[in-house]
Amino acid sequence: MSAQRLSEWWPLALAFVGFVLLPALDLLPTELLRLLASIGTTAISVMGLNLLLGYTGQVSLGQAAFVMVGAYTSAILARETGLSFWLSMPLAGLAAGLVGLLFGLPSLRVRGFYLAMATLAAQFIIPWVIKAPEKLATLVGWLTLGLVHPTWDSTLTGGATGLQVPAPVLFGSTLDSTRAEYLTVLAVVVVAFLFQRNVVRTRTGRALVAIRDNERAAEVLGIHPYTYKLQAFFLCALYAGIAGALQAHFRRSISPDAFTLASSIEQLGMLVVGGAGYLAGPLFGVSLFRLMQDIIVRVTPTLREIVPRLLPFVAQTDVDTSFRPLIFGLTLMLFLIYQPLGMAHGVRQLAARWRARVPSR
Amino acid sequence: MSPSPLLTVSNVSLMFGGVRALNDVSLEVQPGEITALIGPNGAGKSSLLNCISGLYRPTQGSIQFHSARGSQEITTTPTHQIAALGIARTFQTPALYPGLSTLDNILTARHIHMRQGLLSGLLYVGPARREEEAHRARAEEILGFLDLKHLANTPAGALSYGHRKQVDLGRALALEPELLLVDEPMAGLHQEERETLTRYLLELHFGRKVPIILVEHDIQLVMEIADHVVVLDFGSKIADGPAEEVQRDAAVIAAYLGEETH
Amino acid sequence: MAECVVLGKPCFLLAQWLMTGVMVGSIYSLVALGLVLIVKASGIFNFAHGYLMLLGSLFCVTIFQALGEQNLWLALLVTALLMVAVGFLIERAVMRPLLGQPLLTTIMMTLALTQLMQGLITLFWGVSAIPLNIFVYGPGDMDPATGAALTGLPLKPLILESKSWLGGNIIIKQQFVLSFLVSAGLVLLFTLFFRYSRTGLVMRAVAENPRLAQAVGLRVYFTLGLAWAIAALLGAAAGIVQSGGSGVDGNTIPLLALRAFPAVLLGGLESIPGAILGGIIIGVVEVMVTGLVDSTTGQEFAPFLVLILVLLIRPQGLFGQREVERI
Amino acid sequence: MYKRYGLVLICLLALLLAACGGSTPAEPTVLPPTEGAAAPTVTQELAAAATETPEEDGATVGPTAEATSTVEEEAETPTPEAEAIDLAAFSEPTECEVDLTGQEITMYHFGDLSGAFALVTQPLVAGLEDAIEVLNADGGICGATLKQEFADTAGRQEEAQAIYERYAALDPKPRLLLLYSSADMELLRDQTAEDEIPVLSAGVSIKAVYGEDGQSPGWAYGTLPLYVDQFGLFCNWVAENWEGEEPPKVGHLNWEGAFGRSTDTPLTREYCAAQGVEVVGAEYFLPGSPDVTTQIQTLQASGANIIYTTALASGPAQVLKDAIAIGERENLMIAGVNWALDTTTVALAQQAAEGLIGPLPYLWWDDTDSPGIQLITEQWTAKGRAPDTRNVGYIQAWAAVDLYRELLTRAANEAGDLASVDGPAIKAQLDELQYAPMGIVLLDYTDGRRTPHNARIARVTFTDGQPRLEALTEELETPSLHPGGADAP
Repeated sequence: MSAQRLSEWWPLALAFVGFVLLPALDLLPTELLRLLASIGTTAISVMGLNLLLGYTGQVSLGQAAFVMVGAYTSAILARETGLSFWLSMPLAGLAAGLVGLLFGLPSLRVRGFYLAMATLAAQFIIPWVIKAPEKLATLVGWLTLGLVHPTWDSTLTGGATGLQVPAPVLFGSTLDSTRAEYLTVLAVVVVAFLFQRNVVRTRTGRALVAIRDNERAAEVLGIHPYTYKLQAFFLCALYAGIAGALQAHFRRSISPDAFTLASSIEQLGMLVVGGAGYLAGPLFGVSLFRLMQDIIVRVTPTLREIVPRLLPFVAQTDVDTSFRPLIFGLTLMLFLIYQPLGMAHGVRQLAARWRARVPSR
Repeated sequence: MSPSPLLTVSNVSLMFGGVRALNDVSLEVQPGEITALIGPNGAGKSSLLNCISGLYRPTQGSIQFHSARGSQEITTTPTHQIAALGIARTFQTPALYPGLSTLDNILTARHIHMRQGLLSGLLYVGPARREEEAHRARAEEILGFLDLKHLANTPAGALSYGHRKQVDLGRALALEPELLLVDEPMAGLHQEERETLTRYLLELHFGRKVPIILVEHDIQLVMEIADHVVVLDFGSKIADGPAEEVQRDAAVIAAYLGEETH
Repeated sequence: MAECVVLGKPCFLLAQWLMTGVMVGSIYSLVALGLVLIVKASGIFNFAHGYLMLLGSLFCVTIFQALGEQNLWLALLVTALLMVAVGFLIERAVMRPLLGQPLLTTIMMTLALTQLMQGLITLFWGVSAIPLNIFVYGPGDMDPATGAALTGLPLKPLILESKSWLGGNIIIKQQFVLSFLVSAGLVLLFTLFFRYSRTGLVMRAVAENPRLAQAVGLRVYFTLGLAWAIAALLGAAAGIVQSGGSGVDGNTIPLLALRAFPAVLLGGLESIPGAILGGIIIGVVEVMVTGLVDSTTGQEFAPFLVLILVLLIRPQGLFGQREVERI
Repeated sequence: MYKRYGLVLICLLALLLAACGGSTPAEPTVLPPTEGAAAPTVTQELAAAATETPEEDGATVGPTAEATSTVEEEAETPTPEAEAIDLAAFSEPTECEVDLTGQEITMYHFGDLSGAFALVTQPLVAGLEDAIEVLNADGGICGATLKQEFADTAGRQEEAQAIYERYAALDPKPRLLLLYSSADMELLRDQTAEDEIPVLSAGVSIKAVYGEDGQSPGWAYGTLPLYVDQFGLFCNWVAENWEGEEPPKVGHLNWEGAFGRSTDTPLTREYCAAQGVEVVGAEYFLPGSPDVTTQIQTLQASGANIIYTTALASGPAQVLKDAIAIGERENLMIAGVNWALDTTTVALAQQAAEGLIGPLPYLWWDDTDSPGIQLITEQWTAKGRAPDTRNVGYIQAWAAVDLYRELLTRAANEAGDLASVDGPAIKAQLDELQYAPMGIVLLDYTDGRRTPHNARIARVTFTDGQPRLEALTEELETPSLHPGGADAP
């Protein structure tokens, strides 16, 4: 089995271990489980971004907004219709996917950061709609020349203050423990990963890569770039929506202020550092940044002691506040300069070097 | 001339801003023949090829493709649909997908022959899996034809230039084209690689009867293998006919061969 | 006297909003100008522009205060020099290693720069908001503590008398007049620069193809550095004009830069007059919708709706050239 | 080869920034301390910090201990002037009946320290640090040492969630949590209830304190009157004191977001209308928006002669400056929520802040009669804190530490030891709390209300160029305007 295959299979192996260790879960500290669950949730969204950016070469600055669509869809379905989480989650993915499709429409005519701008618009417009659906209703009324008069109002979305969301229920038991969250997220991550792998290695995936690497050449092979870009947008937002649904039901509270551009950018950074265009990239990137954040938080009390002594002009309270973006920015910069293909590529290179050594023994 | 050409180019002109890249060019391509397009640099050979494969839209004129499934105007047809009609092409600089393996590069060209969509791809069970495997076999067959089986799993980015040209050809073949456009296949190759590639072209021509439009600088090669030669100069057609005939054409000698030999 | 009413609003308010829109737009124009310049000179879309704005205003306010709030011009000069240095540093340290890398890499790099600058600024200035006294309360006000006259422009509106024919006067904030004049001056300057100066021509050549420019002996690195320096200067100019109005607040200034992005695209990405007109159109749309519908719609939705429409209908923008792609 | 220099140059950039920016953090041009306390320069501050640090770890000797003892005395024997403020009556600390010497109590808090709220929260952290130092020097909580642990969310909910989970997973769980923003409280209220961790929240939107239906208090306790209650009080005051020719009409001009949208509700509109104060509209603006003149004009066009703003720092500053910039300041009363009345607004708007009015639910730096404020000012000066920490956050921090001490003392007295003081035990104490920490703000949760319910109306004035908050009223009872509240129409 080649290094490529190996690096793509290890997360599955890990997931397997995750399930096998099920009885031992209680021995693990809750903190660790929560960290893993949070890594998993973010990784799902970043996997979607990977399909769009890594495999299709299209930039999105609106991933957090698509997460938001998923979170709200699932929350509203659960609240208004009492739909089970297990149905509302895929529906949330679908809804987010359709909205993603909508914002992917400009990809017909524009590329590169023009497209990034369209997704930036999503990052502003979607929260606007969620905060005040009645405005969208008015707009729809105008656009249809008064033929349609939707009666949406902000009681549906909770307006600026957001919504409480019920916890998922499975076979009559409420999944509100960290352990249940961890297992649910793990299961969804595994499925999301398998889907991602299947897409990438089959017809659609090859078409996406063909578009990424050379759009003209792809067209000459009979691939319609627009159709596939839209599919990529759909998939990307679908993954985001699933992540959103998980987030909403396990956090049990969502608010329109929680899905920021900063979070979209962070996800992009995680993907690039992890390795865009590599199946394992999202898991690598999200894990690295979450672990780094965790470490920063843990060493913060020490830093608060040390840094102001070394740099007397720094206020104690500014230490972790400035270190987080500083370290995120620096890490991203160093990767862009020295390893622009990301961690997954580095791992693959190492594996290749290792294999090259073996016969010489 | 045969009464039923495969491709008819009628009075095609192409403007780039104020520059006239093609000027009222007409030609016909017969089934089963190798048609060569020659001319000095900037004569409009590649532009014409791009018009046929849909990458450029002619400013004037029309292009018709008469396939087994009937005649069709393809002047304004989107590129990917032209490919689906059965017109494949290679590029002067092979435009492979460096991140994909050689086999996957070939498989990419099976796109139009495959049916599975996003959903079945996601699940990858049953028919989707069977289809994938069938086409994989077909791609391996093409690699076999090009003697590249040993490179099937190598990323295309790691191939030599000569191999890349071969894979590019293989990818065009994987479309199972009714017409193959080959853009300067010999450019940048060693003598040995040229001979290999020529062999494949001839094999395609004689073995599989694939009609080819060949853009090539190597006059000798063109005269050896082309059935029909079209000469362009400054975007206009200056000669059109069987190789031997064109070779003797005074205008061609003046415009092109003369230039080549001095 | 019959009230002049259009769309259910008094005419003078509509005229007022139009005027305010143009003036608000002039701030967007100023921001957009800095963004466009770096695109024009190096093909990079700079997401970190907001932090250049913040850095510029922090330099300015820090130096201004160090000089006892007496000499704004000297503070501006020193700020300008520092920003030039920052521009060259950014090119040298983070952008040069990426020369020839794909667009996405450079986009990510400017995003990374955003984070780095945010961290550094927090480290050195903290997160406090600092007043920048370009505009002061009233004309000729004395600082009651020291008895010294407050330097700066008086915070007094310009009033266009239009009561007789529109039913009300039109009022213009001085900050906007300043930003309008600064924008107009800079546009003239840079249009001339790109058209007539040799450096301007070199910049265009470098942006087109840096490797080729290098091969024909142009000073590529210096030119790119200069482009970043100019962008940094323009950032500082926009930052200072904005902070003069509401103070240097590290949280709000970078947000302003984001809001100028639709203006850049509307203008056509590489066009200087486009940036200016784009900024003004976005400003007018924002203010008119704020006035006619409501403020959230005006600010969060309308500019981005314009953006989407531009992308769908005329992606090259108002002044952009449609590129003919040659293979 | 340029790659090799990349890092070096990044470092140089950092050094350049250090050289330019490091030496001058916000000169004290705006708000020099009141009573002749010389504005500390940066070098003095550092020198002070440097000499103090080693002593902190040592015994309870030194200037801090002295300062504390004075206050303890003053707090126990209120001066005649202090009697004017009835808060003092509730500021008697409970005596210890247990000895917790040698134990450690951690005060957990987190929130936005670097985003839009940083201007208020950073001084809060500074204040907690100073207050805890003084408390520990004075013997801690019945002998136990108090320490703080906090984290920055940068205003991001994902972070808030992650930090909460980290804290909630600790063993033992935090007994009490301090949160700063409505958004964080809204996010975490169900989770804290489930984990049985009572929370003191400085963000007091209805949903944060009383939940989505406005009637489910959960485990949240506000440290300020609800934003709607504050606005209700303001309406009461306007109704009584309005002198304009036209009847008073309020237009809201708020920051977009959960905080900004917390004030204007159908209930407040109805309540105020009943007092004769009509709310004629609500406009919003984004932080970073270069202009609010259009919103002001729109509100004026609908008849507003009062602008009430729920925003902080650059938000109210921009409202004030824009009102002047369009020449409408004389025609408008400009008011705001308690956070708008803060130092940061005055720092940014300077003279333009004159006349800003609003509910002030705690004592202010200018209430120099109050022993609590005296101590705080003294310590603030002694610690050489920067001028921009002289705000509401710093005061609230001292109150929070005193409250913490009081709650734990009461709970420990009841339980007999510290180990059995858990979340529910603290909640039990909170539910019958009637205490004014440091005599600064009266926290009275006895009647089932989860927020304080008195405030003064105050106004920013300048005397001799110094800004101060002048109280226009005595402590007034706020209405209760959350759904189900006593005064909800």
